[in-house]
Amino acid sequence: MSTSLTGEQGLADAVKAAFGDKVVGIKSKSKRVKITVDKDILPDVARFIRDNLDFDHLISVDGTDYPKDNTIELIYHITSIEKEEQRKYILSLATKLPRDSPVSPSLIQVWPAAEYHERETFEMLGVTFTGHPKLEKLLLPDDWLDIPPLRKEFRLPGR
Amino acid sequence: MTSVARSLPFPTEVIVGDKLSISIGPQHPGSGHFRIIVVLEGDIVSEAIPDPGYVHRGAEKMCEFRNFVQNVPMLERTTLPDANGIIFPYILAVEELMGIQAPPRAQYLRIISAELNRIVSHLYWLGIYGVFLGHSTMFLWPMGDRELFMDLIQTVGGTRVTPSYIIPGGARNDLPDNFKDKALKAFGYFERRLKEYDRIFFSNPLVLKRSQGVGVLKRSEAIALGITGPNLRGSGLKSDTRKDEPYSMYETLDFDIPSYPDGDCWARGMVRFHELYWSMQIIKQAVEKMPSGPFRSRLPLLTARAPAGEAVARTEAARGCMSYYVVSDGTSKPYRVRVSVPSFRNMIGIPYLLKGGHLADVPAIYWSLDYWPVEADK
Amino acid sequence: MSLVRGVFVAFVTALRQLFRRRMTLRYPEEKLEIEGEGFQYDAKKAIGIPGYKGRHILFLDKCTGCQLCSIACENIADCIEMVTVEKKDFPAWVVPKQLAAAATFPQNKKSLWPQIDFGSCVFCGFCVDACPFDALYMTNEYELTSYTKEGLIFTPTQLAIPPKEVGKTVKFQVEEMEAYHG
Amino acid sequence: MSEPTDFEEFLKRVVTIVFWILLIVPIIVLPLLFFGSEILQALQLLVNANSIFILINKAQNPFLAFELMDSLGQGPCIATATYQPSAGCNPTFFRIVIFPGFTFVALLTLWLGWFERKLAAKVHMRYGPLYAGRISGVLQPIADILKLLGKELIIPAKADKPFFIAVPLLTMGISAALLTLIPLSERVYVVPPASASLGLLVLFAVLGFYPIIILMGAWASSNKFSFIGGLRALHQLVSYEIPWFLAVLGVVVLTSSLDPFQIVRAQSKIWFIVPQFIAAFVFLTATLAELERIPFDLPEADTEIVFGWLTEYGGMFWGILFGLSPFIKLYVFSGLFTILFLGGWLGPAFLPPEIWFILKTFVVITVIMFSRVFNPRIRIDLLIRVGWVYLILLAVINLFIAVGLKAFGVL
Repeated sequence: MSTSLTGEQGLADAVKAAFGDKVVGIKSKSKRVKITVDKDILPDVARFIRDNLDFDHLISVDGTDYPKDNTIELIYHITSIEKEEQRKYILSLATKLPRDSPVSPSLIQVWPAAEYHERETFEMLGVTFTGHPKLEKLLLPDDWLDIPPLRKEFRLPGR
Repeated sequence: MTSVARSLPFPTEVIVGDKLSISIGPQHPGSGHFRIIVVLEGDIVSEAIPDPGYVHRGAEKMCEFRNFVQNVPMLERTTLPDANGIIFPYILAVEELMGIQAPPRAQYLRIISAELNRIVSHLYWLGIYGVFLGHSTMFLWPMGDRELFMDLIQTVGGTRVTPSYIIPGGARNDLPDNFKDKALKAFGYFERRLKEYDRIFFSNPLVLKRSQGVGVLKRSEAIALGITGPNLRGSGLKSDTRKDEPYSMYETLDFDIPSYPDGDCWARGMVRFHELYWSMQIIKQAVEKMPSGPFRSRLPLLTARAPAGEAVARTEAARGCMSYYVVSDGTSKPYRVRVSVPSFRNMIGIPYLLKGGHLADVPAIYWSLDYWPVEADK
Repeated sequence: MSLVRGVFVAFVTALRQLFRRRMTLRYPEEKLEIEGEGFQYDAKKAIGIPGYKGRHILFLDKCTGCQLCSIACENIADCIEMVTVEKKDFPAWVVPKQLAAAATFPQNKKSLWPQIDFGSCVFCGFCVDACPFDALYMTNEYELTSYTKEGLIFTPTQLAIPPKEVGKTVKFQVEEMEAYHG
Repeated sequence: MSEPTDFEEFLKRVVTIVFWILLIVPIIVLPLLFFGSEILQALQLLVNANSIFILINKAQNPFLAFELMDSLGQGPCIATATYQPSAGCNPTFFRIVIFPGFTFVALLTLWLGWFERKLAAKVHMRYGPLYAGRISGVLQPIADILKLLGKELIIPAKADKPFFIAVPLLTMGISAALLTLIPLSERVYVVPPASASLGLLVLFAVLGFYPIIILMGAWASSNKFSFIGGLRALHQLVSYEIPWFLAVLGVVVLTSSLDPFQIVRAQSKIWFIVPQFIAAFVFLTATLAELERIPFDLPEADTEIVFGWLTEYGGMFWGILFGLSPFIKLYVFSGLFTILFLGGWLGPAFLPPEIWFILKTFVVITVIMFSRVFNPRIRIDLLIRVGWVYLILLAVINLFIAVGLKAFGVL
């Protein structure tokens, strides 16, 4: 599929056209597109974004803990390098995971750059990535036995 | 505690078969607060495992307990040589959340401070790169000439390393009157010095022998691994956030993005070497083009609230594309701040590039990526 | 041959440096001259005045004890604490002349003053920005070392003292091919 | 001198005075103690008018002045009593221990270290040693030695202790042994001309021990970085030593002698650096490698392998291994370069030959020292390539030139 995209809306429409109702939500503002999908089709959408829309450069993987909704939102921020006119966009690929057992397929096959980002998300938010070759502690001390520190119930002492 | 024992990546045997594993760091002259476990087969590195986290402070968590403005002095401490560059995208993201825009003069002031920090950071890099290759003069010359730019940063921001100069809504203070004379004098001197740097280091045939063809990062690999900044440009890609997605007032300035196709240590060094020159040109133009007028919006610093929402902003810091993802829930404190630092993104290149190289190339490759452990650990 | 030539060029470049002045600032013997009066903030115009961010100076005739500096510092360094000092406890020579006759400070009824712990201050200057009465400025003084941690806590009296004179100062000179302190 | 203002100033002055005393004692007081009786005798002789002229004649010539000091040994003098008291006039002990032997070179090298630091500092836009001794840190070497002597000698728990301790001593011994083979002039020497016919050969033979000792120390340290450094030292040896010998061989062919005295005498017409400039280049490059100086300081590459084979050595061990011994070697090889290529002690007669020799050696030392300020460290594979391909090639070409010059009788 050759893409002749015009602006943020074009990107959103392309994803919408390919995956239809499985895309939970699309938000777009100037130079930013956020696509929320179900976690089952996350690798498929990622492949589609990389191969058809040329978003090949992973910026970061991060998660936000929402205890109220009992979800953890996992977001991949991707930009494009090969396509010069697309470099100004940052595409956010998000998925909602249940807070009790956050498991998500690893996207390391799609973007190899995700390796350390996913490891960091694993230790900081407790999200398990299936298919990651080495899901171990990265930044935290080896003897860290507390809950993942970026969960909202982890309080800093004295705050 | 079996999990602890398992997670220790260092093998208990010193010599496994023909292999010898040595630990470069965290207490090693050729590493920062960082460890690389290097498995050697003769003089060739057969495996390299990075082990970050020695200076992890949890900046992302700490952000959740401070106001939007109070985060500025804390976040800029992740990268002391590049304090203004590292805080820049955070300011942009917060401004986007708050729906305010800095006055044009403030945007030029930000460019000036960020580019000064880029020069300082690159000079620091150059000094350490020189001494990692055993070139003692290239350690002390950049460290000495860095003083010029530290002096300029102090003139602008009040302190030498962490000025907390740019804040949501503008810049803290205007340029002093003597800044322009001082800067032009320093730039004139430093442009002449750059030629000497070239003669003694970048064109020195022994340095070329050490750095050319060492740690080659191909164009396609650089994209796939998510490498950013001068390292990406050293692999033949002309990609720079200042050009790709012009922020502040970069679109009004005329500058070039240096890029080298080789992808080796030398190319990455040359990119930074040319950026020193271009940063000075940017500051010269910014000082000329800067309009008069306000440089700070009347934002109540301590009680400023941001409406609920989220924003992603990125800029080109000295080490590469620096981006922040800020989520606000409508209070005066951010709900979540994700700091995506270039060093953390470039870290994946360390094990990749070290593999197959010589032991002597470990510091050269490691530092040619300009990996700053404190920045990566956050 | 290019190898020999390149090494020779590097050699000559290093040789030239032998005839230039040194960069080093010989710190305890000579001190760098800092321009300006220190970082200040004009509360009426809401703009900062560029200057060096050194030790703070407290103007006793302006401070109202409103605690805004302390609040500004709260999550940054937590180094400003409000303490009560009666006027009679201040030595006479730090009290401004126009207030010398009065029994109390008229603008500061509760006699609340900031006390700054320079052991944890990060010199960001947000307290100066926060002060609506221009009572807290920063000065050029940076030599604050002490043998004890308590010695780094500056009481309102100490903060009210103007910065002490430094000894011999030198300027940072930049010339065509050399930069030096002198 | 004004009154000290405070205690620190007082301490500073005390320390400075102690430094000056420590400087003056070995130069003036110790000779007085050792040669006290002789000096008294000399003073008595001075009273005798007849012998004054003899003494003045002798004292005009520095070497004869030393001879004088030594030949006076008739009384209960320590210097002569320990060595052939009955013979009385034997300068050998003096030559080995004082001049031109160990003490002279040790003091010289101490201040060579100071000179190198000042030289590098000037290029680096900084000051270098500045405070000890008031005159641009001239007493810094003494301060360093005092500091190193005061340090604990740490021997790693897993080290092979006898070998670990033996290495600094052996290194020192080898450096001192090399020293004996460098004559300062026809009349100032340790090994006399009569027994120096194989001088160069002995020098290289002694030198061959050095990498073995390094490896011994590296292995005894039981440290991985030390071990890698030791292996690098061995690799370095095989890459520089052969071109080095070949470079010397050119001179040997031209003079048909291994005797340093003969080699210098043969340069009375022209210094060998002119016909043998390739050999001089190869020799200088290989010398840099032997001295483990940048760009060839691979065995000690600090950013790669901490401090190489010296990692575990501290205190005065380090002082010997890194401070004293390499600088003595630096003097030895610079002196050798002077003898082989720069005409040794030959020079215009307005200065004594010993001074000429020291001046030339000092120039060579400065050149060697200066290489560290504009060069990076090269890699081991590059070093081996340089040694085995380029330097050997150059040395062989040079050898042909030497043979040609000899065959056609040019020199």
